[in-house]
Amino acid sequence: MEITARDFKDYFILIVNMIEEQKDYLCELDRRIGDGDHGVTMSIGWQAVHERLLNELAEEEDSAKISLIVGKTFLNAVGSSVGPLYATGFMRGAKTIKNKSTVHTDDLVAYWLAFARGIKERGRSEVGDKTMVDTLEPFAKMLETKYKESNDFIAAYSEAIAAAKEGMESTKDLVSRKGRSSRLGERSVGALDPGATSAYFILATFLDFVEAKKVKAS
Amino acid sequence: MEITARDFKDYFILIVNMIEEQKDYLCELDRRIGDGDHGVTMSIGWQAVHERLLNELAEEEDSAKISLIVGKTFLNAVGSSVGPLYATGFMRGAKTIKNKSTVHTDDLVAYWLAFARGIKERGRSEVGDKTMVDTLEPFAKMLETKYKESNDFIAAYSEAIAAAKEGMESTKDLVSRKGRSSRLGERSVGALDPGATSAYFILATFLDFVEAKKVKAS
Amino acid sequence: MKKLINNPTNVVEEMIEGYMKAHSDYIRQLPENNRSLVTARQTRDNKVGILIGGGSGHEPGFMGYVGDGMADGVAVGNIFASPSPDPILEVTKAIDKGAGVVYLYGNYAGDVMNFGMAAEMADLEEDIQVGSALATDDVASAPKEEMEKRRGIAGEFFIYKAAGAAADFGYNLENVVRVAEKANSNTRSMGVGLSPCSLPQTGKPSFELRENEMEVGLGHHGEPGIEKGPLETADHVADRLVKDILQDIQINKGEQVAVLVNGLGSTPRMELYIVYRRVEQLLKEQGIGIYRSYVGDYITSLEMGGCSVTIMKLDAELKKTMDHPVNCPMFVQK
Amino acid sequence: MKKLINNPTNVVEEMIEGYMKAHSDYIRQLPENNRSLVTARQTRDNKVGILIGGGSGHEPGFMGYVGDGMADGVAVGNIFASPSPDPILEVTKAIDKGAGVVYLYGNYAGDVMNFGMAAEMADLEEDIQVGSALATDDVASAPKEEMEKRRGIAGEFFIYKAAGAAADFGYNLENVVRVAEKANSNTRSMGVGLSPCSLPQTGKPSFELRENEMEVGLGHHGEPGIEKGPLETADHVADRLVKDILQDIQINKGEQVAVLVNGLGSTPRMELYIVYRRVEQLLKEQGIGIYRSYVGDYITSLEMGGCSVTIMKLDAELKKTMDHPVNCPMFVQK
Ligand SMILES: Nc1ncnc2c1ncn2[C@@H]1O[C@H](COP(=O)(O)OP(=O)(O)O)[C@@H](O)[C@H]1O
Ligand SMILES: Nc1ncnc2c1ncn2[C@@H]1O[C@H](COP(=O)(O)OP(=O)(O)O)[C@@H](O)[C@H]1O
Ligand SMILES: [Mg+2]
Ligand SMILES: [Mg+2]
Ligand SMILES: [Mg+2]
Ligand SMILES: [Mg+2]
Repeated sequence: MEITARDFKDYFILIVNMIEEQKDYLCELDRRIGDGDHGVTMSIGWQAVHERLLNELAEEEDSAKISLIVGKTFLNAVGSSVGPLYATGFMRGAKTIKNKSTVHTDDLVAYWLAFARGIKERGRSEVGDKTMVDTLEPFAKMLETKYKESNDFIAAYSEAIAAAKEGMESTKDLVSRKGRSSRLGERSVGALDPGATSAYFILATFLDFVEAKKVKAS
Repeated sequence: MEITARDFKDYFILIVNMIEEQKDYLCELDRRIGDGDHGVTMSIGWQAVHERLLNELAEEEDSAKISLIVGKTFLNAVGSSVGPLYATGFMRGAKTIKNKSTVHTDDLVAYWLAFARGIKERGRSEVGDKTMVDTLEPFAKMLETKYKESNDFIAAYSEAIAAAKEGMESTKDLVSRKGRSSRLGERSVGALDPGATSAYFILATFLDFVEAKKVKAS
Repeated sequence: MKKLINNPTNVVEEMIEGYMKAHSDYIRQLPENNRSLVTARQTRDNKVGILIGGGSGHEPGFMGYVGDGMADGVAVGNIFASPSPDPILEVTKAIDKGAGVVYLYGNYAGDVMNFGMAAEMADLEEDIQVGSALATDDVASAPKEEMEKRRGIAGEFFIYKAAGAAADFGYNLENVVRVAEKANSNTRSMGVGLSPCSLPQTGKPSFELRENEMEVGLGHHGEPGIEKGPLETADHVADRLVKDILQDIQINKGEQVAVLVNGLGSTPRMELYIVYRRVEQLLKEQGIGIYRSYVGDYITSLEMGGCSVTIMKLDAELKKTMDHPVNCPMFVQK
Repeated sequence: MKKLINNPTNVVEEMIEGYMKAHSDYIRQLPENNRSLVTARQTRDNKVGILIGGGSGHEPGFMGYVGDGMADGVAVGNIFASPSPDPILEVTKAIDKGAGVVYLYGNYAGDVMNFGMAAEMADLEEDIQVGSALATDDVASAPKEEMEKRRGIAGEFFIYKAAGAAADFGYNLENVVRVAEKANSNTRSMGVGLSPCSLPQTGKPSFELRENEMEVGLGHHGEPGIEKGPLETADHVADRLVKDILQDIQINKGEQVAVLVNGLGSTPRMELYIVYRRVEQLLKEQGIGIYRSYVGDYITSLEMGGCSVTIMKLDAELKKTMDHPVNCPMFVQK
């Protein structure tokens, strides 16, 4: 399987649409343990990305550059907590596919590992802190292990998504130790972390994308 | 019939209680065409009067002085529109019974005429302006005429109260030309004037008082 | 509506108490009447005294404007009710320096009667010369032909500022009154309400509006306005207010104005600046210059939602008064 | 909730536009980034630059505090969201006079990351020395043992004031940071919420409270507080806030403090002064002197109802910074 620059752009547009659909849900989650804006923030960021995709990036063939600009655009549009986090993810991912227009599965795995680890570094968070890292870290670990075992990207990524989902769901029972919700202490228990949820959606959208692409191809 | 200083004080205390009962209703009327405070203002004023009646005025035997202090106290406690209006009424009334402790019916008629006319002067209002003058002016006219005819205070006062009531009710169909509600123009039609209503209550309470006194006496 | 108060009957007294404690370097309470507050600062000999006042619930109006360059004293009424003559008279006596005192207040029946009585008493009993100027800036409150019936709303701020400066310049009573009257006759305001306030004693909303409604032209005490309509955008609201104002007063291309976008209480600054943005565009389109702008809560109605726009046409003298520095507890201008 | 806006997605841009037009003599927008605003006034050569910033919706925080004696520039974020590094970096470049720039902001994950990234970029790419001081004044946001986790609320105002004055005094970067940190470590705040605000884009209330409830210790963005309880009197609320503050910081008899009673948006000044009245009583009882008081809307949360109390313990140096005059569009002190 290979992912072209066009594919990257199509995937990012899927995210744009997905975020519009999940916007209210993400705000609702954030209202419970934060300031209620997570869906709005994601929407502002991805709308800005959308605008770039349709204009300057319309003819861009360099996948790394696309990912880099997506990260930067998102960051500039939103700031917030998730600006630096997701931006770092996409920018670190871009590094692993530097100057490439078409990306093969080895690089794709490297991309997603860099994405997840970049965010973890930026947020200085660990699994169990009730953040998006609870989604990203198990995802990355599973992807790395399973891909090493099978060399089958879609299979490995599917299992990684299952791990991501579990990680996201685990945040419900956690006490927050990072970000705005950390001030709630015990009272943060019982609510899903909004960032863990949006991270899951972003990762899962990629699986949807590659599966749809496979169906089309076959 | 004669009205003693004690009677004056008892009457004023009846007003205090009556206003507490009518407070919400008077506010409600004022919300429709004014700023919603007429009941509150009357209550503040009469509570202040109450305090005076129970203390400094407890032993006071000079009816004129009582009426004067009631007016001044009311004015100082409320300001507002009705402060100068009712205060002028009670102060002008006081003038007609200067240095008297017991007041006979001739003086009592003079008292109420001065009350009504003082307010009219202070407010520079005419019948038809949709103010308390619509209650007071017909009341005063009727009281004067009927008392001249019959020399029977209670009978004359009763008819005057009927005229006051009619006057109060007439405000419903009037366009306001004075006070806060005058800015509403046509939209003030359909609502009773709060001041016309409180004026009616004050006058009617005196009838209740003298009738009860008569019953007790006989 | 929720209020952070103790006993509703004591709100005015407790507010004054807090205010005196917070700003004892600016203001003091007269022993004669606890509703009489006067400046604690040194003012020039022979200065005409500026006395303001009105009901409470409009803070910063009116006590917030006692200080250098504005008022010398304030008489404080109950919520939305004129002060009685006594505190007005006490302030008059305290701030008169022999040059007389000018009363500045809004054109409301209650204020007219109470300030009028106080002025008479000052003249007769105290031999103090009193001048008066009433604010009648609200274009929504009466047609142009009956201008003298109009009520005063946020434009009062400009009148205080102009008259306060004039008194500071050393103008005599007649001239302070002249400047105040000029400020008033050059000033127009109009407001829009989005949500009511409630009196502490009744807790009831001052008017009713549905979730998608606004009230155009309402008064500063929740008095009904000229029309209820669907809630519009900030731009449309500004268009409407500025249109009605400019229809009422002739301001020629090239003339300059002072602008006040005033919040009624609970409307965030963000929204006021969004309204100001449009007001500026509209004036620019007309070739009218903005000499000075004020955006914020200047004269409020408790926690009412909405705003008013005030425009004052300036000549050289009024410009000078607008430039004059002010130092009051709730308003400072360098 | 009703808002006087145009398109919810443009509120921040339109607010900035209005703000720039109203105060062009104070502030200008950088051509490089429309979220980068810097003072339009002459500042002293070699002065350490003061950069503030954070999410929008807290007006007068933060853009209202750019001017003489406070900040030299501000980076403006979306509503309740940290600005991104780019506008911070542009402001940094614009206000650096060779003496470095101090970033002052509240301790929020987003701000920490964005300001942190900007500081790195300023150092690496622009060779500008950057110092930072974070506000952590909210005692309700973490226990004393984890002070460094606390969020910044209204106390930020005191930190801006102290650091702004220090920079004006000619202090070098290290000393400006020292003063800012001292101001922060001497400052404690705690708030109470009576009614929520709503984001323009969602229109949904930031939290739910019943008609007779209040929320103690809530954050400046509607983050849940430490407890919900029945609405209490102003005196009880003040008692609670002052008690928690004085339990957290040792202030001895005879020491002096600055006090800020800050409205969250829709709470009338009347209520703030009623709260102040009690705060003053409580401090007096403890023998603590009030050196300066601020009562009003200093850092808000859109139209949220409620208030916070902030107390800063003063030494001679901090007193000097509190006395320093300020001239900003939304705050002037002579
Ligand atoms: N230090 C951190 N590390 C990882 N994720 C974090 C960190 N801080 C915050 N987050 C994530 O950000 C999410 C909140 O995002 P958002 O609501 O957009 O920002 P804000 O809290 O600034 O309003 C949280 O749910 C959490 O997953
Ligand atoms: N000029 C006037 N002459 C007579 N009555 C007046 C005048 N102005 C106002 N009023 C009376 O005052 C009443 C309103 O009283 P109130 O609500 O207590 O004062 P305010 O209007 O100052 O809030 C009106 O209903 C009217 O009857
Ligand atoms: Mg959030
Ligand atoms: Mg009324
Ligand atoms: Mg009233
Ligand atoms: Mg946020």
